[in-house]
Amino acid sequence: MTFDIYNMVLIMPEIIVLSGACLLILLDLVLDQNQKHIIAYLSLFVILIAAAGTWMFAGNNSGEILGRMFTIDGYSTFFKMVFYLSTFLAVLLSINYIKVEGVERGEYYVLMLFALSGMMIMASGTDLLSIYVGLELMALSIYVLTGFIQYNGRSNEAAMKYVILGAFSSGVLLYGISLVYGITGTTQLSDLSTAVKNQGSMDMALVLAIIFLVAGFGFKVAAVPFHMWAPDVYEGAPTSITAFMSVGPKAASFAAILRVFLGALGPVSVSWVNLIAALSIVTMAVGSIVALSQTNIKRMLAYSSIAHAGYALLGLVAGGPDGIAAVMLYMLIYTFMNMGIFGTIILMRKGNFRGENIEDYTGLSKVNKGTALLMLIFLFSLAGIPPTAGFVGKFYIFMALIRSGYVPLAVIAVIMSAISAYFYIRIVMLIYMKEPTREFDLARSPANSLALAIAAAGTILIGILPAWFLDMAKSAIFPG
Amino acid sequence: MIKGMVNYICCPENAGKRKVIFYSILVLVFASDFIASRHHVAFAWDAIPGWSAFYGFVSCVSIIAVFKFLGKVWLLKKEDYYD
Amino acid sequence: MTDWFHPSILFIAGAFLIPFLKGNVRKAYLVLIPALAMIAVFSTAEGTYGTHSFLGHEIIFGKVDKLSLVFSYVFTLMAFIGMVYSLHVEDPGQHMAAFLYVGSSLGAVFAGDYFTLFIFWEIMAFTSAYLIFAKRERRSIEAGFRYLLVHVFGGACLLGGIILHYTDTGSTLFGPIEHNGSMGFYLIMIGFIVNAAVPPLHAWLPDAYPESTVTGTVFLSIFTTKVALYVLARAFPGTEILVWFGTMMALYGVIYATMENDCRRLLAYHMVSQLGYMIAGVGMGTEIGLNGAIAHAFTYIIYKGLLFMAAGSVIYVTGIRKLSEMGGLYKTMPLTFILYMIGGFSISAFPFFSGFVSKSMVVAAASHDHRAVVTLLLTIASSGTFLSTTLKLPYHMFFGHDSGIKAKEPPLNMLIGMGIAAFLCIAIGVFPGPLYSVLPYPVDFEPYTGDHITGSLGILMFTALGFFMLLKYLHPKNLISLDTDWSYRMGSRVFMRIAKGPVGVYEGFITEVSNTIALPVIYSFAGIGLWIDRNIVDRFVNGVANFVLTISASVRRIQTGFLQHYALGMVIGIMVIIIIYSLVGGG
Amino acid sequence: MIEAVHNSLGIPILSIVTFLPLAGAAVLLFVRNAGLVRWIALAVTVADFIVSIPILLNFDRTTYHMQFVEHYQWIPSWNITYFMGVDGISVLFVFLSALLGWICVVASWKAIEQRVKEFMIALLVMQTAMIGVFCALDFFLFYLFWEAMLIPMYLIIGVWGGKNRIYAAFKFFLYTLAGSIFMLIGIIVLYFAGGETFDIIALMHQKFSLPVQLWVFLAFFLAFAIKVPMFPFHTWLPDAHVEAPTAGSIILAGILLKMGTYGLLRFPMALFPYATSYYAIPIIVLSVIAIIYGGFLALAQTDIKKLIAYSSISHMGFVTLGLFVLNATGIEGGILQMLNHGITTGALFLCIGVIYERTHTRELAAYGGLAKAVPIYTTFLAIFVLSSLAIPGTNSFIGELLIITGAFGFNKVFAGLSIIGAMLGAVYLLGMYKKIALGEITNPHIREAWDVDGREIAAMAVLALFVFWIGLNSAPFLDIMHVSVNHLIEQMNTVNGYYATIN
Repeated sequence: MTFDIYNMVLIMPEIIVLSGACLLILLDLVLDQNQKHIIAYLSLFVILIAAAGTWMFAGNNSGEILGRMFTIDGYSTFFKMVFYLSTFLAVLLSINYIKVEGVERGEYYVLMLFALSGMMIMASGTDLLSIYVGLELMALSIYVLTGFIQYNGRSNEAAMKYVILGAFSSGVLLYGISLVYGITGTTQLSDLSTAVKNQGSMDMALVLAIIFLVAGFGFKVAAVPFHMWAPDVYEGAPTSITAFMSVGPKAASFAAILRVFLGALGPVSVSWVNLIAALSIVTMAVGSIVALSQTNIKRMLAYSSIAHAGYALLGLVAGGPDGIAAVMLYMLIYTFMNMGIFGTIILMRKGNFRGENIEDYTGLSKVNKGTALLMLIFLFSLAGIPPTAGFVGKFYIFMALIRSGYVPLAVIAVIMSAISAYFYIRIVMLIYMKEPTREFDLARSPANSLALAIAAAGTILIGILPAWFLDMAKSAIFPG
Repeated sequence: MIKGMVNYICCPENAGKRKVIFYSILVLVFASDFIASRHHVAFAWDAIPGWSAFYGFVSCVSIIAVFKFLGKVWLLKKEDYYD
Repeated sequence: MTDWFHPSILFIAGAFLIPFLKGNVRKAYLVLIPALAMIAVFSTAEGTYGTHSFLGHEIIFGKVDKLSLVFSYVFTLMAFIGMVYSLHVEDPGQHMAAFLYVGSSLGAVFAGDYFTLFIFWEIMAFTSAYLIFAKRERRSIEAGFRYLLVHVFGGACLLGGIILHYTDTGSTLFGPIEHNGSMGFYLIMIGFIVNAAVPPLHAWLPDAYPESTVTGTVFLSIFTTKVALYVLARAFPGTEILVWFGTMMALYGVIYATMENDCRRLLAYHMVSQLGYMIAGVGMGTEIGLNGAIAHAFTYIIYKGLLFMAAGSVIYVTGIRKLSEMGGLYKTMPLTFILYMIGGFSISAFPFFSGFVSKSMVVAAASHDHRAVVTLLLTIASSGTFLSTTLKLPYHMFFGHDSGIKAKEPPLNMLIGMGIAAFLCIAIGVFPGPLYSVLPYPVDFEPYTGDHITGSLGILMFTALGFFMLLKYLHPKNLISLDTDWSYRMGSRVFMRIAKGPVGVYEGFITEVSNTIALPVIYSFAGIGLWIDRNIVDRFVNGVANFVLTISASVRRIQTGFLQHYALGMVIGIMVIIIIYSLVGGG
Repeated sequence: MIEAVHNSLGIPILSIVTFLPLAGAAVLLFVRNAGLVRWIALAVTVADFIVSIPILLNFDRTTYHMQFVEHYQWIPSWNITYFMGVDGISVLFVFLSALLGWICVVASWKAIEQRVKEFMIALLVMQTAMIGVFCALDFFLFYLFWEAMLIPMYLIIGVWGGKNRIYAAFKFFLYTLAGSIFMLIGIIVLYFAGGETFDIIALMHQKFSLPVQLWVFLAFFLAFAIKVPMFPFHTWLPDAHVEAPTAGSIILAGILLKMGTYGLLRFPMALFPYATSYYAIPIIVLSVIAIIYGGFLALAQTDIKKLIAYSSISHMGFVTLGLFVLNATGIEGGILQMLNHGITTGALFLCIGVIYERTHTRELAAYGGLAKAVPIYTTFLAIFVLSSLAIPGTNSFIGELLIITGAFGFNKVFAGLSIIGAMLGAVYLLGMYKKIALGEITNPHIREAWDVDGREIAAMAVLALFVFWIGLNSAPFLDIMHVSVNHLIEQMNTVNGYYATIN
């Protein structure tokens, strides 16, 4: 393995994020309590720089570098953009929120940056090990962030569960990786694909390995039956972190999943596609159906995000260029609308009022027309009603599915989306059709408004003019 | 003038005269039917002199009988029947 | 429409000017329009005019031949008289309705195809209904509503028949329908005879006409039924069944008439009876039969109008409609009396009155084809006519026991209207020539032969004899007579009662089903439908929804919140997957 | 791939007429004063109506081709284009929507007191979506408008509706959504079956394999049948109608229901002629059931709005009957009847709304003697009732006549049954009119009710004008659709001929 300075340039964005994070820790020591927000703005700055860097290298494909463990290609670039976006929005949402929660400490943002870098590594990793490293880096920082409100029992409990289950799932994943290595003698993805090609498809050990990989990644994207952590963790974690982890890590995991399964294990897709299909069905079903009976909006959104993971998995089932592009676009869109809805939830959190019960939104539109309208947009987008981005995302997934001939799956999917529409528009109903029962006092802040504005703009824009984003995704798929 | 005429004809005093006139007309009609020329006879009875008089009387009586009967047993009701 | 002018346009377009005219201008206008229309029709030559293509079918507004001309003459004539008679009315609505009614009747008479006919047919139904509503009393509104429903029913039958006829023959031209026993034939006939008031579909007539306004009744008595007769004469000449319908009507009418106490109801039943003659004539279908029917229609319209006008003016002056409460009016209303009697003599076909020259024609037609029974029955009917219209009614109205009502002669315009009509009655009676000349077929019938005169005089005078002999049995009683309208009147009543509530539906349905028709049945059907909606369709859909919700609630309980359960869940998940794979062999 | 389509006016008039209301809604976002909001909304809708008139005037009746076409790239990689255009069938409904648009504003002038701004915005957005549906010639675009309608309508019913409004709103939303998602799948299947295009015109020239035809037809049919609504998918309609505010009811009855039948005509029938004739009989049976069933149910109602709602089910049954007898007379009758029902029933709901503002009740029992209290109003009511029961001289007569004639051409039994439905119509509509207008005034509210004001008269008069115009001289309206309908039919015949050969 030859050390090449050019590669260092290529991975500059990762380096920027990591070093930026480290510098900010040090800076945190010299700042006093009421200046912590400076770190927030600096981390935003770091993100922008990294994004600019990534943008610079967009389009040129590095091939596999750093011992063929790492690559800079359109695919990773696209996903990194999604990560930057989600982290950026999450930071914006956090600035005021953690003040309200009274946990305004520097390392909060630093940990987010670490998580970001972990995701970036996942998206770029071309070796199961590098992917695993990235995944752990991301996961560990999010464990901490989940329990960040140390005086709050729910937060700590959530963190606890997350850590233990996460560790468990990482173990499963690692076990799968080792099985793969045992069978094929490599963990490098392209070698792996050639290896399994020669391997021929149906070798029970390989299947076992695949099952463990599915379980490991399935946990990260909260696919049924590995989803059970999600509701508790989503509910317990600080809302800004819930928002963050519902999009960033999920997108990162999908980035890895697509590379691993469609890239490396593509040749033996027969051995896993049915499994994924089955998983996606139960995921959609459980997500959509259980969400119906939730009273806490964060829990409900947890299930909703489970359901959305189900739709995204369908893209994996569909496979092919369209399948990949569909998942990529879906992740981008999901980032916008989910960030948006969590942004509005964060607005409710003020003083010692949590505003996490769905009932708390009753009659919001009477008092805050603007916020109500935003929620309306995000909710209908989540329900997949045009002309919002959510519809475009689903539409593309269905197209990919039907192109590869999975019409029955598509039918099941639309039925589920119809079911899920119910609990989204139920919130709309509460907001618009009921009389307010209490005073609304929203924790508005410029940062938060900016985040909401970005999210809303994205949701509407992609809904009406998806062409540009679509072409981005299509042009960015890896040769799978 | 019409008024006067009508009153003259109709006033009770002249009831007697009216009767006389009426009956004489009856006789006249009955008689004339004997001399009237039958220029075509469709049915047998057309030839019978005075048939029309007889038939007219009979039908009048029968109509009255029929409606009296029906009215009694069935058709005639108090006028608040419908409401 | 180059060389002719459709009289309907005058009336229909003219109607919309009425509300904007006041006082004498309006009065002048009201008589001017019919006068113009008269000129229009009298100056119309035979032929086919106003042909348009519509929805791919040819529609003809002006099919002008002798048959339609006769009716147009008498219609415009009576429109004029009727307008004169109702000049004093101040309600523009009534005048408008009357104009539209007349206009649509003329339109129907000139219609050359079924669609045009149908359209005018329906307009007639609604405008005439307005004349009944115009009385603005509960009774008249109820009656008018029944009237409307019956005619809408008839119209629906007609439309169905027309469409069937069209699909059978591919033609919408209005002409004789050959009797091929098709559905269309019967539907059209039903549609027609509803308007021709053939029992048992006649009840709307004596039910509704007496409830109209004094002047409204005059118009009503003229058009609807005669248009029906016209279309029958055009479409069903020589249809045997009509002969028997007609004869039955003639008797049915007189019997009810003799029974009646309400003077206008009495006259209304006479319409049924007189229509019987005409329909019988149409049914015979011989040239003389049709001539007779049409001639009778012609004279009839005039003298029946006269009778209604006279009776109407009595009601107008006294406000009383029951014979049992009248009497002795000859002192105060001698003119009205005279005029009425002229009408009465005409209707009972006294020689030298118009009825004589037409009715005897129908009877003669019957005897010509040696229909003994028909002849005899029709003769009875004519005796009954004389009995009730000319003897009973005037006797109790103008003589009888003096009720001491303070009455006076009606307004001048009424008298003039009646005067014209009376004049025509006598004129036609004395000089039948002009009338005969406009009939569709050449007339070789001489009414004034010795035996005709003595025959009819015999019938009439000895009827009179019978009347005076039995006078004491003929005192009008304050009663009403049941008729077939009973069925739907009770029907609607039952419907109202049932509408009270679901319980009412059930036992009301059980108790009254025997003596009610459509409505309650429909209503209960509707209830069933509603039940199906709510309890099957909705319950199914909502049921699915609730099912999903319950699943949701139960699955939710899996989320215990215990870490170890979650871990267990994951392990089990992996296990299950592995097992399944090992079973299906990884495929 | 698109046949010679032309735009006789230089300007993109369809886009203008479609998006003008949306622009108006955007303006309203920044207006505070409720009164001003009303006037702006009225101005915008009237302007939209005026813009829609030249479309009708410059429409070329001699061709079945799409007109006033606008065709731009939109989402190239999916081969989706912004493709707008109207033919003889859709142009009528663009016009109808534009007409009813401002009438809705009038209808809600006083009826909506609170949240006027949001209401008008929802109304305007709604109108954009509705007109868009009729203009869209690209399936993606069509579906976009089609689904986008759900949002404002859901709000209109749910926010400004009656006391049971939330249930009604949900019912409406979920029923309609449930239908259209299957259509979405159908659309995508077509996309691949028809050579990767959403271009409706192009797809109409494709010959689809039988399974595709039969299945996708069902998917589309479900979506449209729920919208129409056909028996037994109709139960959302009475609830929605009764709970919706007047304007909502007018939109529902006037336009939304038409979208169902319009969709049936434009997509399943034009795309899958074989499947159409394959399913014709069952659909006709459903239609006849709907005609009679709706009639019966209407009889049972004591709530005026419910009564009209059920009558709509019956009347829409006529429309579907006319469409699926598959002959020119029936189809033209069906289309005309769609237009008529839009005008007449819209007008009836307007009437109900107007009187409801005065009396605050919709119970038939509470009415009586309106003719004495509010003569002008009663006259209009009479006109629309008569039109609704298809009295000759009114618009519905022509429509129903054509339909029944067409039906007789198809099958006497069904036609005969449908006549029963027509007679039922007479019974319940006249009954309603009698109870409301005639008789004695019983309800004090009615005695002090004021007669219609200028705005309301304007709205009613315009509708009455169309009632008689179409009723007395329907030729122009029929001419507009004539060529297109014939084209549709010969298209179906050719394709069916093709299948006859391959089977």
